[in-house]
Amino acid sequence: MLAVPLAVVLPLVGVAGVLLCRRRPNPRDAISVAAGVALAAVLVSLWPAVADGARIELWTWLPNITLTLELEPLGLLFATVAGVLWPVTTVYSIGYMRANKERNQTRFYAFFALAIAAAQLIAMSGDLVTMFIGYEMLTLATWPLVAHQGTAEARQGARTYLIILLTTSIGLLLPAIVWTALLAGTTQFATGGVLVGQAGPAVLTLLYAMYLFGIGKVALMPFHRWLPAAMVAPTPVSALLHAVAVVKAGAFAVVKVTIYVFGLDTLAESGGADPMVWVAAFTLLVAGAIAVTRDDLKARLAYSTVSQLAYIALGAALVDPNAVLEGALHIATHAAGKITLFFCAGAIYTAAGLTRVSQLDGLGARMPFTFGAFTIASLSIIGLPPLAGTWDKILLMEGAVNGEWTVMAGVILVGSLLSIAYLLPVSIRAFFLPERAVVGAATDDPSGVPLPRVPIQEAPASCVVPLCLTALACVAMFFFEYELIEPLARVLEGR
Amino acid sequence: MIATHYTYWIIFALMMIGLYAVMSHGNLVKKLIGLNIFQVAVFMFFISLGRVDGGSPPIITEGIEVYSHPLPHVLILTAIVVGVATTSVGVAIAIRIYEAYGTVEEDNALARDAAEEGTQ
Amino acid sequence: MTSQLPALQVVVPLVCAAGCVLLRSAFGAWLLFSVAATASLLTAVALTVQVWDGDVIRYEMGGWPAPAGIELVIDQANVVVLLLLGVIAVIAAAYGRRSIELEVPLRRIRMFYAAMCLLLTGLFGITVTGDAFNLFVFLEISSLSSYALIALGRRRRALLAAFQYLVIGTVGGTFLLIGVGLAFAVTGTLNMADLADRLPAVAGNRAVTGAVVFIFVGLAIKMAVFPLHAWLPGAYSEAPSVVSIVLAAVGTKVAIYAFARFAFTVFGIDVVFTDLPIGEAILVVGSLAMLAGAGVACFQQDFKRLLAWSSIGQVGMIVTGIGLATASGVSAAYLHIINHAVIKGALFAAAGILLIRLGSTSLESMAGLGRRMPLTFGAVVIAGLGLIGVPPTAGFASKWALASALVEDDRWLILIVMLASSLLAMVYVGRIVEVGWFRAPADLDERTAENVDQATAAANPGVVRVREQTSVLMAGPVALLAVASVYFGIDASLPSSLADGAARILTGGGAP
Amino acid sequence: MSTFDLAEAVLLGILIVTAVAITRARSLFVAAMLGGLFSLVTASLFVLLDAVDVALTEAAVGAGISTVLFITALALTNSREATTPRRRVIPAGLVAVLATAGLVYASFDLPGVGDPDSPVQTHPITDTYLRESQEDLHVPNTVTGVLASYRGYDTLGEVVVIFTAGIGVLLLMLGPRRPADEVKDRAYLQTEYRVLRVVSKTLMPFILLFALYVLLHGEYSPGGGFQAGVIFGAGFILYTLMFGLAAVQRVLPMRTLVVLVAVGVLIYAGVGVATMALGGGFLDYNEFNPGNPSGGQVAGILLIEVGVGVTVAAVMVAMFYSLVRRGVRR
Repeated sequence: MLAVPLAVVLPLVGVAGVLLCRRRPNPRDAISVAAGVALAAVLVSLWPAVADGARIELWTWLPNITLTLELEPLGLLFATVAGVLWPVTTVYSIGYMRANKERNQTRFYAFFALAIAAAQLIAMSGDLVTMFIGYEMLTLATWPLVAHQGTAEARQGARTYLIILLTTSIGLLLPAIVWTALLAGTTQFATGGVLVGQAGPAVLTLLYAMYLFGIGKVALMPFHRWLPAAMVAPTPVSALLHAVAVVKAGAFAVVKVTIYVFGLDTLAESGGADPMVWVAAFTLLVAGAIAVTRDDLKARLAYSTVSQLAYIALGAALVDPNAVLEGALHIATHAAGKITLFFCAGAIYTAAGLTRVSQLDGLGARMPFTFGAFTIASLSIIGLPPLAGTWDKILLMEGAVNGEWTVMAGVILVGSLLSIAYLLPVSIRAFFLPERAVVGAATDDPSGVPLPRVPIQEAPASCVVPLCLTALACVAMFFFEYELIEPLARVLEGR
Repeated sequence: MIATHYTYWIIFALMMIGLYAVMSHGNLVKKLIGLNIFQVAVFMFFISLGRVDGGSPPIITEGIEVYSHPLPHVLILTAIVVGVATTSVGVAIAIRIYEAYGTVEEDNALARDAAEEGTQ
Repeated sequence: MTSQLPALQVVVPLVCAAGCVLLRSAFGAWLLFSVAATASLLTAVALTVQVWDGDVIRYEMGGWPAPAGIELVIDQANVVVLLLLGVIAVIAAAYGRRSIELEVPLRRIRMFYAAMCLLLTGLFGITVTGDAFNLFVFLEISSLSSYALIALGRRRRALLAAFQYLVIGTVGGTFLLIGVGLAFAVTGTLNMADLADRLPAVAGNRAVTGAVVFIFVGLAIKMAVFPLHAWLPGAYSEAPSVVSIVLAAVGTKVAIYAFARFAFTVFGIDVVFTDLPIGEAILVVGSLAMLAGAGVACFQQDFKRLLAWSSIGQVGMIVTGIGLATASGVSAAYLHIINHAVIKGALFAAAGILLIRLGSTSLESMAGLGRRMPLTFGAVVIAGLGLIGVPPTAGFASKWALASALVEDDRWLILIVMLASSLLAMVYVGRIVEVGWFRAPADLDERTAENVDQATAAANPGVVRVREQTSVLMAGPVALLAVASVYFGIDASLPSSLADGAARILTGGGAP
Repeated sequence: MSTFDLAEAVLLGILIVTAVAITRARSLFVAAMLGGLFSLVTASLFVLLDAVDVALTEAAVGAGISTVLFITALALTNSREATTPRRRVIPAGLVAVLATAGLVYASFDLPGVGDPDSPVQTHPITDTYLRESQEDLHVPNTVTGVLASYRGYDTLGEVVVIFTAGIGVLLLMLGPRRPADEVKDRAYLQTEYRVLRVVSKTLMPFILLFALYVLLHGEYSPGGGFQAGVIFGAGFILYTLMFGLAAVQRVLPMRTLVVLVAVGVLIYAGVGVATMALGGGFLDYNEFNPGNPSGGQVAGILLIEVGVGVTVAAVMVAMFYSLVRRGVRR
């Protein structure tokens, strides 16, 4: 069972290695990749053991508060998603960072690895305090990445990012945890929840709201502003952190708390989660609508993320086994899809210096792989077979119907339509519209980014290969999804 | 009541005068003088606690039965020393302030620092 | 020998102070101060071991039994403070070796160390004594020495700060004296235990109320509790680095201990928290302090001044714990006394390094520090996170403790205030980090660097410019404290068990 | 109304008037001198209240040392006070009134002045100090007994306070002096007052002798180490005022003083350490003569009184030196 703490330690080793080789770029980046591959291997090796689980008590932090790590299906799912996508992203960032001649690359990779370590800590956490520690570590470790450029704009964005995330976590999540500790007398996670019979409906409702809003990383409105703000970060950061590690840490925390702190039955009986169903639905639709209106590609993806996260929150709040499974599954599928989209955005920027949807007309022919991948990922997120996004939509529908939330089924459908509306235009423009004349473009391009004189072609291989891989993953998951959630499903059966 | 307590009240009045002098005056030396008045008044209060009607100084002598309580006297001996110690350090600092600022008026000194801030 | 430890805790630094005056060399004085510091740390450790199981040591001065004589009392409630004092003293000794040379004129160094020894004597004396008047005497010793030490700051406003502190501090001390006098008038005793025995008999007496109020106001001034904090920012920010470290880390803490001692074991919970609304009053001022301190800190342009204001906020947090008057509240307060001492110690020590390396502690001068002095700046960041209270730092541990104490007592409003104050802390720490990491260094190429240095040197006479690396004796303490501030966050068992012991003694009505 | 009450009332009246006059006085010299008067009246009030030792000390310190300190300060700074800005008056008055109100409120439950049944008088330690002390110490002046033995630790603290003050003043005054051109004329230090000079010269030995008496006789009559030290110091200060710094420093150079300051403290602390070494508690004089405790007590008290005297005298003179030096033209 040493592998569990190892998952947290490996990225830290990566940090150390990166700092040691700060003078020599090549070994430095090699170390990042190596650490990533090792981590991925460790996590995959854990899957066979996940069924019988494991708890590792680290030490007593304060009287009657023990920090613990646990191996548990949901956590391992999230850990694997983050861990496997880390090396891929690293390869991508090597291409991206070098092609765009970014400064402070050592600081970048060091904090990147630190963020992964934090994500692993969250995933493996066996109690609320450990999870909170990882959660805050993640916020702080990603802050320098968001502010990476150091420009006034970047600093401003980073400030918004930090203030919203810390305000919610310190202001709502921490009190919620303290309160839970006093109600339940423990901070450990337990199947079936620890609050059973410890609190009345009113308290449960309030507490659940405190958790869902307090976990700002899940970006429920009105605490979603940080996500668009964080888009000032270099694209690899947006890709891993804002499609995978950070936002999914939030989603994961929500699902984890729902299952292992409240317990589905407790919530279902008390109806404590009902208000949050509406909040999630609201976020889902509004964010989708906003996304449609955004012309800046990354901003559009950001709002699409907000909307997609709401699916997970919705799944959790419906407290129906199927819906919850959807939440878990969506963590993986959406990660694969969204990271692909960000990779593509970055590749487009690297290759053509373009950032806006309206600039992409006809580029499909010039960058076939990139836009091919983009289209696959888009379809997967929309939820069309044979792509990963399909199942979780179906599960969520079932969950909604079982739980007499038929309305929500409608909401989900509308949400999918919206996703069509904000994702497909990109591919359509790229493939079916005529390419703009170089001359004309420079004038009618509001962002003032002059179109390059040289004919556009694909970004460097180290950018393109990763995005093709993740696009393939979108397809692959369609066939292997059951394996991903089967252990968790058993846990929910045995509750 | 009045016959037995008026001493306290006059002493408290002295304290008030001292405390007022300390806070109302901007002149550092005057502050120290006010501080002295304040403290000395407190000393009187302690001494008055030790007094016994018809008592005599607590130096044991044949034929005297009633003595005032020596403990307050002891405490105040110490307190007086503390007082003068504070005064001396205060005076020393005040002199240094005069050398550094050319004034012993708190407000002027503060104003000069503010001006300095402005120029920087 | 071990039976003599309580007295030695005070006597050793005292004798060393006299020694410093007799010695002829500055180095010798430093050596003597280090001896005093180390000895008192060892004594404190030994005493802690002795009272670990909750027993109480009483030491009769002059062999006269209390209340006729003066007794020293050692129990779990004050060994914590003794330990802190010892540790900080040793750190100050190591740190001072170099920084004093650079900040204090050579001819004053002997006397400087004598004054430092006296400061320790005073602080230890306050902590160990079991006699109300004796506490006043040692309070004045510590105050007098700190007035003089603060006045030695390199800028002229240090003098002004010292004088203001002297006036306010003396008024505070005299208030304490008045309070003791009132208590004496209605009980006829000065011994804390004896007072505790006799006060219930005269409960409800207006003189007792007066005593409580005057003693608490007097101590509150020394603690720099919010409306009475005026002296602190100047004093902390203008004093020489070592003095800032000691005062910020343990200066106010000792007064807080005295406050708790009077509140819980002399007057007792019934008088202070049940009959009188003192508890509520403390909670109100504590909350105000948390907001005001952190709030004002956000607008400071000088690093040390910012830290000073943040201290005002943190003191508010500590007294809030005491104001709850519950075991968990007091324990939380003690936990934060320890953690805040570690954190602020690290920060002020780092500030001292900056002062020497940059010639100033203004925030502008810290631009680009992340590149120029990554280690020092890293320490600042880590300790800063402690101030915000983000896990896994010590600050989080105490924040957690206080939060649960508040929830336990259904003090939701104050909980919100506390969290708000830590968000304000996030703002002022964030400013520092941003300046250090994301502002271009003021001097990217050496030539401009030199000019900048001349400028700063000219602006701050008395600060010797040093180009060489920071001395290990100065960097070491910073690193040590920074690491400790993380360690105590990850494994809080030691501080929390100390704090619980103290809380048990105080709220359990243990004998003073 | 007894003569006691009458006298007390009159003295308190004078005090109030003086205090008000001090706050009103714009000339700081006047304020300082009035301060001296204030202390003198206080001293007489203390005599009236049976606190002879305190009276002696208050006279020496308040009317003597403090006044000298203030006068020197004024000589080195400027002697007129600017008018108090209005904005300070309101808050100051408010705080002062509040504090006094609190005290008056408290005073209603205080035992009356001189009430023989007050808790203070009936507490067992009163008996300890007034009766038992005679068996334990054989020191008729119970004030000295309590001060030097029962609460000897407090008195150690007292010495340390003075020591600290000395250190502080030296630290502050050692530094770089002001540029000569700013220095005012210090004529008052060396002016030729023949009569005064002759008088003070003739007085000097008696002053020192008296100091010695006060020191050694403290166990039987008012006085003790501290008062002796002050008188001793006062003697030298008077001498300095008359004959100038240089003359005195030939007799008693600064360096010697600094050493003496520390020596006094070490004597006191040394006594404590010695009793520890002898196996007793800190400052447990009985250890000096286990056979005859009271004898040990007397010895111990005498020793520490010497320590107190040395430190106090040395600090007083050293302070005065460093202050005066500050001004002397060089």
